Amino acid sequence: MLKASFSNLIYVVSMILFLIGFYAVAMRPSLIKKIIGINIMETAIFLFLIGIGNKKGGASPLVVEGIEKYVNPFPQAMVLMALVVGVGTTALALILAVRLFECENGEKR
Amino acid sequence: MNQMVSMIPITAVALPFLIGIAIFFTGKNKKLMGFLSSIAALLSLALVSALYSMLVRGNMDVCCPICFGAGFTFCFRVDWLGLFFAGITSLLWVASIPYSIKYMEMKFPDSRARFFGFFTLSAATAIGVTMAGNMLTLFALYELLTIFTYPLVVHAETPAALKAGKKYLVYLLIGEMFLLFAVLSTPEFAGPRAFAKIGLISSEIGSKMLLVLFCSYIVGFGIKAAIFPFSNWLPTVSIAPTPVTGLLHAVAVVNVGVYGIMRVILNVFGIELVRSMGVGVLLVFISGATIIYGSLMALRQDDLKRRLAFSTVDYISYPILGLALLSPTALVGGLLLLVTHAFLKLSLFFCAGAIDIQTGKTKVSELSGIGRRLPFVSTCFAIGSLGLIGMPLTLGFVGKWYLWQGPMETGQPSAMGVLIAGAILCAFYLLYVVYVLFFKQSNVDFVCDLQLNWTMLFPIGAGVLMGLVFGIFPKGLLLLVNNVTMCYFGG
Amino acid sequence: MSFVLHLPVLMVAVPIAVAVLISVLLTFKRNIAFVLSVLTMIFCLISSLFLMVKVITEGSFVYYVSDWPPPWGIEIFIDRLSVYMLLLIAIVGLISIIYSELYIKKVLDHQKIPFYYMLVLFLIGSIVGFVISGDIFNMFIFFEILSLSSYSLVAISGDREALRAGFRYLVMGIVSSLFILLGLGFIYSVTGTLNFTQIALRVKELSDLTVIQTGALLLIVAFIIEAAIFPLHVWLPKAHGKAPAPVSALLSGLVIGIGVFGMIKVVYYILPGVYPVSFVVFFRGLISVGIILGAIFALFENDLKILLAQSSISQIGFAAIGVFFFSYSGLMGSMLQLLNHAFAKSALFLGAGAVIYKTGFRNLDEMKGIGKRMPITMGFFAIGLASIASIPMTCGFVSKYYLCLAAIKQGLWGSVGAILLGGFLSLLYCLRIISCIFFEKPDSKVEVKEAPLKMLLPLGVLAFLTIFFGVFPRAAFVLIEPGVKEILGFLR
Amino acid sequence: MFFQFVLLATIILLPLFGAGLVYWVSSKSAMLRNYLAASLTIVTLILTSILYCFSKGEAIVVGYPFLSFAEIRFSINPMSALLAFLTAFIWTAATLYSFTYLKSSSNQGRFYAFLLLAFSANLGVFLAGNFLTLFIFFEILGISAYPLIVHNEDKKAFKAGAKYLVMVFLGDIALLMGILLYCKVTGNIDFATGIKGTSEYIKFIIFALMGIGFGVKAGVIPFHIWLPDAHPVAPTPASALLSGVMIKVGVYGIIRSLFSIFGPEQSSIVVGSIVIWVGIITMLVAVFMALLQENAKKMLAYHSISQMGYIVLGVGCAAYLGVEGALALGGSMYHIVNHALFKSCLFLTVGAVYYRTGELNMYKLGGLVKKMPIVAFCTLVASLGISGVPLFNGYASKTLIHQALAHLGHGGWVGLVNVLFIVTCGGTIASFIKLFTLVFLGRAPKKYEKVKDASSSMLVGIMALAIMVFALGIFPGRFWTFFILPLLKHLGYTGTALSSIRTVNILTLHDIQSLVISLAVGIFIFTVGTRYGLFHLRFPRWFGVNYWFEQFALGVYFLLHEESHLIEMHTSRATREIKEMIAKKGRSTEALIEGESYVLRSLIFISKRHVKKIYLRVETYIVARANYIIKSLWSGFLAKTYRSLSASETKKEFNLYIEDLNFSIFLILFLLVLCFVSIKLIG
Repeated sequence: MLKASFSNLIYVVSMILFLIGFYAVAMRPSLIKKIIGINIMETAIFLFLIGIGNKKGGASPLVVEGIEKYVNPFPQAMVLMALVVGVGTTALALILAVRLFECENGEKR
Repeated sequence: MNQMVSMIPITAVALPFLIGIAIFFTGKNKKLMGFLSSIAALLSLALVSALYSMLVRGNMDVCCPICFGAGFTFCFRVDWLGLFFAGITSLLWVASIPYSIKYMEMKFPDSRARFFGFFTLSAATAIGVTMAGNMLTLFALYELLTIFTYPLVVHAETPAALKAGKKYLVYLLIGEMFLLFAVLSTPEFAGPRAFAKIGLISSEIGSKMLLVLFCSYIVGFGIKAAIFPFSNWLPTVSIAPTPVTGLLHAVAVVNVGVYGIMRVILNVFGIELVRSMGVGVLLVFISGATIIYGSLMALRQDDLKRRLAFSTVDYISYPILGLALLSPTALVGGLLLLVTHAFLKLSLFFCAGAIDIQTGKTKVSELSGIGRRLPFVSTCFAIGSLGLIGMPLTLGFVGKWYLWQGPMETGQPSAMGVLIAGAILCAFYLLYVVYVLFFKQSNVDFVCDLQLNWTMLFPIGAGVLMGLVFGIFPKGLLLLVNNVTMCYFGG
Repeated sequence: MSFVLHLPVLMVAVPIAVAVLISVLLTFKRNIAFVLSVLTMIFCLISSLFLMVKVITEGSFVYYVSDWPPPWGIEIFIDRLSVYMLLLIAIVGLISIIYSELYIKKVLDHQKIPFYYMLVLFLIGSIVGFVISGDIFNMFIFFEILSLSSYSLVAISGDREALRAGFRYLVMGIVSSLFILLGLGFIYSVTGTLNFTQIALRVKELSDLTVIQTGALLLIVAFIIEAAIFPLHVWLPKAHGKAPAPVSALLSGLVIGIGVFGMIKVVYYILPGVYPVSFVVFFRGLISVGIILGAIFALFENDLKILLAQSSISQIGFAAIGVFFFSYSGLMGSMLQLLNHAFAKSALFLGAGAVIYKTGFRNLDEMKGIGKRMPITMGFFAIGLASIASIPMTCGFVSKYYLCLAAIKQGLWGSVGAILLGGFLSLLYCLRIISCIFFEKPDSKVEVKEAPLKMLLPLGVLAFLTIFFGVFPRAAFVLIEPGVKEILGFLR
Repeated sequence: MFFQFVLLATIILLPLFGAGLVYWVSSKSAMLRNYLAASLTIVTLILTSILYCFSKGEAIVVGYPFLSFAEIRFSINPMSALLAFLTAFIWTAATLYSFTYLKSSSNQGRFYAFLLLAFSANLGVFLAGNFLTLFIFFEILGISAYPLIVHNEDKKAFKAGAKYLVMVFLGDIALLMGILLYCKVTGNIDFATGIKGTSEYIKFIIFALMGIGFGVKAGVIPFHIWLPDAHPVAPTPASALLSGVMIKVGVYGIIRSLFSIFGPEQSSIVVGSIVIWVGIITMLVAVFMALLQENAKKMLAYHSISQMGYIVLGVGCAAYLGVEGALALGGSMYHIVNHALFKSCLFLTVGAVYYRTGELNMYKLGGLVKKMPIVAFCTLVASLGISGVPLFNGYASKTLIHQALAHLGHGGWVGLVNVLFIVTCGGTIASFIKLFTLVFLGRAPKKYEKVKDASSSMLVGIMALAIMVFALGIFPGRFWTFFILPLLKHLGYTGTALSSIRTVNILTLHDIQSLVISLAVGIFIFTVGTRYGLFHLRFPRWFGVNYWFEQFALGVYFLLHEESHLIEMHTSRATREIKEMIAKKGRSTEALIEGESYVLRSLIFISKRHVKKIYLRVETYIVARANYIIKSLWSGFLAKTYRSLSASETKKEFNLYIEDLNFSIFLILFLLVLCFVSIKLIG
């Protein structure tokens, strides 16, 4: 069991991270904490995706003579895309949070 | 049976329907509005009579299927049963138009375009229901009828009317929920010309399921026919303008409910299956309870229109009882009583409306002495009442004569008891009004400033006259009713 | 006719490009935004009509962007159902944009107007992309764009309520898109591909389905959030209620429908036949509860737009429950309900918007008797209500007919009860609105006039379509009937 | 054939359309109306006498098809024609009488219209050729007599009228059922001479139903309760007709049904004895009640019942004796005619007295013989007729019935019947001695000094009837041979039975003996009664059928109309609860929705810190919602129940919304149950 967990450590960690993030999103009333939670969830998923593409002893997916074993480049590409999107969403979320804060507390720059 | 494809049935529904829509746009032009309303009614009457002649000539179904896709077919078909109901509705629709125009002019001068639009739509839909060729079409038009009558119920726009409208909808829509369930559970009835077959439902689906379906159908249609536990909506909506209460809630709408029950028992299940399931007795009990309940409640009402509405609850169960006895004689009686009720109750409601317009009195206890002031209206009311009670030489007696033979043929003493009790109570609650109208001394002297003209008196008189003429010379009507029964009982 | 093959991509690219163009132009050419958007939407409508012809005559096709086959390139998968969705999107999008010109001018600040059109075009482009994409990752990307523009549109007015609603929507939306990403990872980890057809092929060879099932569950839950189905619907009422009316129309008519379409994609295209019975029963149960609860909430609501939003929860449940019947009638009902909801609910939101535009009334209590003063607007509104209430001769009736038929055929009595009861309750709340609008005496004596033609026309078109598809449902069957049969074939 | 048809149609339709005409003319001119009514009646009288000429020999039947298996049919036969002629005769007398009597009354147009309508219906009943036609006219008659009874429009009249209508309706229903059963058993609705091939039991049921139907009209005990109320309150000509003709319709019906069902050949001893006992009880009780009356018209009304008892007794004897019963039936028919004559005459004379004096209480009148000699004389004649004194018509028929009684046998219950018969005769004699002495003999009170004899138009009717009473008394044999014997033949008695009664001696020693006994009994009752004041005896109210009828009616009335305080109280409580709930509703639903989302969120992460909070929330949520539903359900139920119990709805304001919600919840539950049941059954 323990061994299995260790061999799949990356998945276990990503799941734990995901749950932590989810907890923050669902249960914390603070908006900023929610946004942080979202980011933690995102990160957890990225980790998970990278983990999927990983091969033991694989090299980075650059075509170099003599190396037969690469890690799967596809998930990494996906993560890249998702990162971009994630940054966008986080930005929007922060903007909304700021605007909400302003609304609730008047013009208090 | 031969089949004949014709566009007349759908025209008979669609044309008045379109005219009804057109009425909404007449706005302030009252003459055009009246003209269109009458045209719609006359057109439908003409088309229905055309259908009648077609049926008489060839003894054929007149059919008109429109396929909308797999398992979703609208189809119109006319047979004797449908034509019977369509005939009643279209005839009385024509008769009620002049009355309605005058009544609305006097009583509710505002938003008449809406009223007549929905009035025409409702009547057209009510005729459409009776010409539906399968359960799906029937259901669709049935629900539309409910919806189209709602604006008529709340026409007065008072809080009480709105409340009544709410009650009306809740009751009827619940019924339609059951009905939809039942219709969908018997998809074989969504096919074209489904009603050409008798007893199409397969008894293989299990006797218990059959029972469930039967109950759903009965509840679905029965709520509209105001059967006992669900009958309270009908008196509540008597708050609507009199033409609505008269034509729709005493004739068209409740008749449609009865028609549905007849279709279910005669076509969907078939007499044989119903007999073997033994649910006829169930229906006898339900309709019996309705009769007793309706008449007891009618006895207690002081408001004339409410009294008449409860009387409708009572009376409209006779056809159902006649059907439930599963004997041809009783069915003939039931159908005859349906005609009686249609003609005479319409007149009675119109009398109530006329009295209301003339004197402003709506309570029975205030009516004393009206008989001398409004002799024509009161006499019509008296004759109408006697006709409903089943006095000889009125149509009511002919119906009673046949219906009462039903329990004797099938040997159901409880049904006989119900008939007797119903007859007595009916006499009580109607004759009391006549007594007050004619004999009771009035202390209050009231003024009749408005003069009723023939447009209002004609429909009243016509209805009563029909009741009398058919009562003395019932042969023609009997022939039609026999045609209806023969389709299902043979011979 | 080979240009038709490129149209789907253009339908994504053009709105997004125009959106970018608007944001570039906005410093010196403000007024052009509306015209550009309308032209874009007309282009979309024409393209989807071309696609429709193509699909009807030749069936579904696959298009590789820049001729790169998967797994490297982007695959676009066009079948009858996606064209059907594209048509809905184009029609409702065009109508909402035409409608929004006047409304937005009144509601929003002057500077914000070009942004509004930009966001709407982004939204439309991303929905189109979502519908046509042939692999999950593209779906995710377009879903993200879609969500981002939706959040912004909800919050665009910038007042407190809208911001709160937007933020709430944002949190739920992000969670849902992250669920998609996670589920996609699960699926990829087993199948090694993200392409629909390839996944479907490889899944059939797998012996252990646990991971796939987890992935499927995650995807479905994500779309449940997006489609606002019962336990995860909490974001919807405020978001749809507080957004500007045309936005609500788009969000309610299209975006949550897209959630259901996503479910169809997952259940039929991507991972057909991997679902244990308990899954299906569980989802059906949830959806049934949602149908009834949504209607009950709507029954007690007073704010008209929030009421309509609550009704969306119930109505979209109808569309979603058909997905889980796995039968011809069920899917037919589902697709028809999507159409019904797109047209009717959009019409309702636009109608509510027209009232707000003219009077500023939001509560039903204030709207008493308004039907007499705005008869045409409210007439169209009433037609929309009739369709939502599934009155015969509107397409709402046809869809519910098929759904109920499917449920009865399979003997799913719970679902039957939910559908019937939901239909009944919908009728009740619709009639409550009708009775309030048309029959109750008004408290105030504010002079109200008919809505302007630019608002009436879109409403009228939607009302007409609602009735048209109710009386001639065959018109829709041309696309969906073979389409549904085709995707049911995937199950085998 | 055609001629007969036209004749019949004229006889029935002339008064029918005449009724409408008279009503219309009435608003124009009273004079014209009177002439019109009189001429219509007289023309009909002439036509009926022509009709009688056709009635010899075979019955002539005309009709037109009405319903399937049933036509409206009229038949001209000796029995119908005789009764029709009698009807027309008495009607003419009463119509002529009423012109003066009703001179100052209101609603005269209505009175004459309905008088003619009832005339038409009455003729229709007698001329009917089958049960359907009979029933039709019977019911029209029943309704059209109502306006005649309530003509005075005072409280008493309405009460009597209501009672009359109720009884008539009950009777009609029984009759209709009987006819339908008859139709079912025989396959047609024609008059017959006995049903063949059915069990006695069914036949008895049919006869019982028809008997009740006709018996109500005939005033047979225990269905007589309407009669003593209705006859006195009606205007005199109407009471004369009611008592003289209209109740004969009932007896006629009993005879018709009895002979159609059993016929002479298939007589039933059981049915016969039941009818006999009904008859004798009716005779006895009614005459006993008559003796106790002060009101002259009421006394006459009770005598009508009593005389119906005679007739029914005769009919019973006929049924009992079967083929041999021709004598008894002949006596009955004879008595029908006789009673019609003398009872109408009596009512008219009493009416004349009332018209002049304004008093109906016999004890307050007196000495009028000098003031109103002709009226007094006619009263004397009619009284002698009803008392059964030789030379007056009543004697012959009573003797015939009494002779028929002797055929039943001797001893046992027959002996008792015999004794009761004689006692009843004695009672009748006593009460008419009382009537005559109290009203016409003795000293006239002061205020009646100026009383004159009745006017000529009144006297015409009275005298015509009195002459007939006398004439029939002098020539009973002629009447018997010409009128009664063909009638018996028509009813199914064959040659031998008829030939034995071709001539009947009605002055045997036995007859004179019983006459003397009954005279003695009569005088004894009168003297004892006056001496000891027994005529003022009053029984407690619960002693009569009437009392129980009224109690029952009262109970029904309270059931339907009265609101008890209890209901009021409960209703108000339910209303209050609902109102409170509605007041809370707005906030609570908001809270419910919020709470819901919270609960759902919390369910995902249950930490210890939250457990309690969540629990509280969940509990509040569930309790709130359940409470809401249950309370609204229950109070809605209560409200609905109580409201439906209480009479007027307008008083109470209920929130319909809640109520309908409850209704829908109820139906939903029903739907669910339905679903589950069907699942169970199918799965």
